[in-house]
Amino acid sequence: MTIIVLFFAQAREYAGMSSAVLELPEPSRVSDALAALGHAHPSLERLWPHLAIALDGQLVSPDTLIHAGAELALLPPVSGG
Amino acid sequence: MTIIVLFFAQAREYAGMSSAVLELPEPSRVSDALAALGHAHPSLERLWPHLAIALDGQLVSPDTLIHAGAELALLPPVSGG
Amino acid sequence: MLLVAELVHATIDSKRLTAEAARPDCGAIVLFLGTTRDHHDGRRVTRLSYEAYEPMALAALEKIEHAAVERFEVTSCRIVHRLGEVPLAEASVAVVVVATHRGPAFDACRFAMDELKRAVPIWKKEHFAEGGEGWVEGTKLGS
Amino acid sequence: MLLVAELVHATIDSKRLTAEAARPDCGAIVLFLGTTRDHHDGRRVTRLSYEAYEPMALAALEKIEHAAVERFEVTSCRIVHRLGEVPLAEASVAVVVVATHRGPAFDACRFAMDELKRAVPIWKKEHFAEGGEGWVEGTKLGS
Repeated sequence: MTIIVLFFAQAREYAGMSSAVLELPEPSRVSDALAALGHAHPSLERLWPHLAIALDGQLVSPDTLIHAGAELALLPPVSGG
Repeated sequence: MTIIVLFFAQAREYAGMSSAVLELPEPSRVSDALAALGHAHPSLERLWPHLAIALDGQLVSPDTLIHAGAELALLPPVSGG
Repeated sequence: MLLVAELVHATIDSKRLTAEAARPDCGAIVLFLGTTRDHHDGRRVTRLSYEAYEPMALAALEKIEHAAVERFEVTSCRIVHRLGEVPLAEASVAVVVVATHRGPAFDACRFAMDELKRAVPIWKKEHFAEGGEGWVEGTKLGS
Repeated sequence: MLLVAELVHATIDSKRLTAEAARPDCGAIVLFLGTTRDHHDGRRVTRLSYEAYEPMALAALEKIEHAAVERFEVTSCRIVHRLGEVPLAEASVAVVVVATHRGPAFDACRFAMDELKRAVPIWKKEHFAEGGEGWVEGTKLGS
């Protein structure tokens, strides 16, 4: 299956892109997607401890199952205002 | 001596005027001025317990001495904002 | 020019106040607008009007502005009060506080409004829909 | 139409916000403007820019608006955040709260800003006078 990945702020800069399509085996969890992303973009790995992950706009934990066509967003610490 | 008296809000309505010149013997205190005003405008007397009095823009007590040409203001409870 | 109390007889221009207040070294602006209400103690109000002992009111407003800057970590506090008739839902008073951080800005703005209600010779009169009018019950100055 | 979060890419029109917020049955409007600062941790800042995960940020802002109205005695809470480059001393965020009385209006406005800093996917980048740039150290979402 494929999902869409959105990279924001530092994650966007480290990955060198703001979005990408990611191919994943079925079933996959959020942690599997992160492992694949870290493999493709090793510079992202130092962000892992600080990132929140959203799946279709909702914060999720690493063991959440991903469905085909999902939108996965990498969200560094926020600083609005 | 003469002083100027300013009436505000309810004091203005009860007195039927916004300002007046008041003739007072020398020396006079604020309490003397109020007594003279109460005599001229008996309807003002029900305001006495609620009034603050300013002399030349400063809050004063009834025993304060008045100088010639002073500006005495009758200030009902305030409600700005 | 940071502390400039004003009494005005027309619409309070809050956009001008916040624009004049903004500073590149400060991150927070808090604007309070007190707006005229169409009811009070269950009676419908159709008009409001304000009067002031202007020289003393200006001095009292300036004193509040200075006190706000002295008591709180804020850069400026400015108060504008409207006098005469104020149409319903329009601002009768504006307080603008500028600060590096927002916490003190909120505190100082609230302080300024509390003081304004207590210590400034301004009076509000309400005109009622059912007829009649009345001065709003207030606070004795100096108490 | 009382709760309308917005993300904008141009000047925040605070006059429109307060004008739209004013209601004849409410006496208090509190407007908070967060303005961009020319320094941070001792470094001079020349430019600031913001980015957001827009759909999720809008949902988070709306959630804050609703929470403010539920927790405090206020009539409405509206949040507008600017994105992209924001010149120094201009507003990056505006929160407008309307209430019958001013106490809850101040409380709700402060609550909304605290929540906004904590729970909305928006990021601020500073560009420094000495060269270089950096994302402002923030808060992990969901923490």
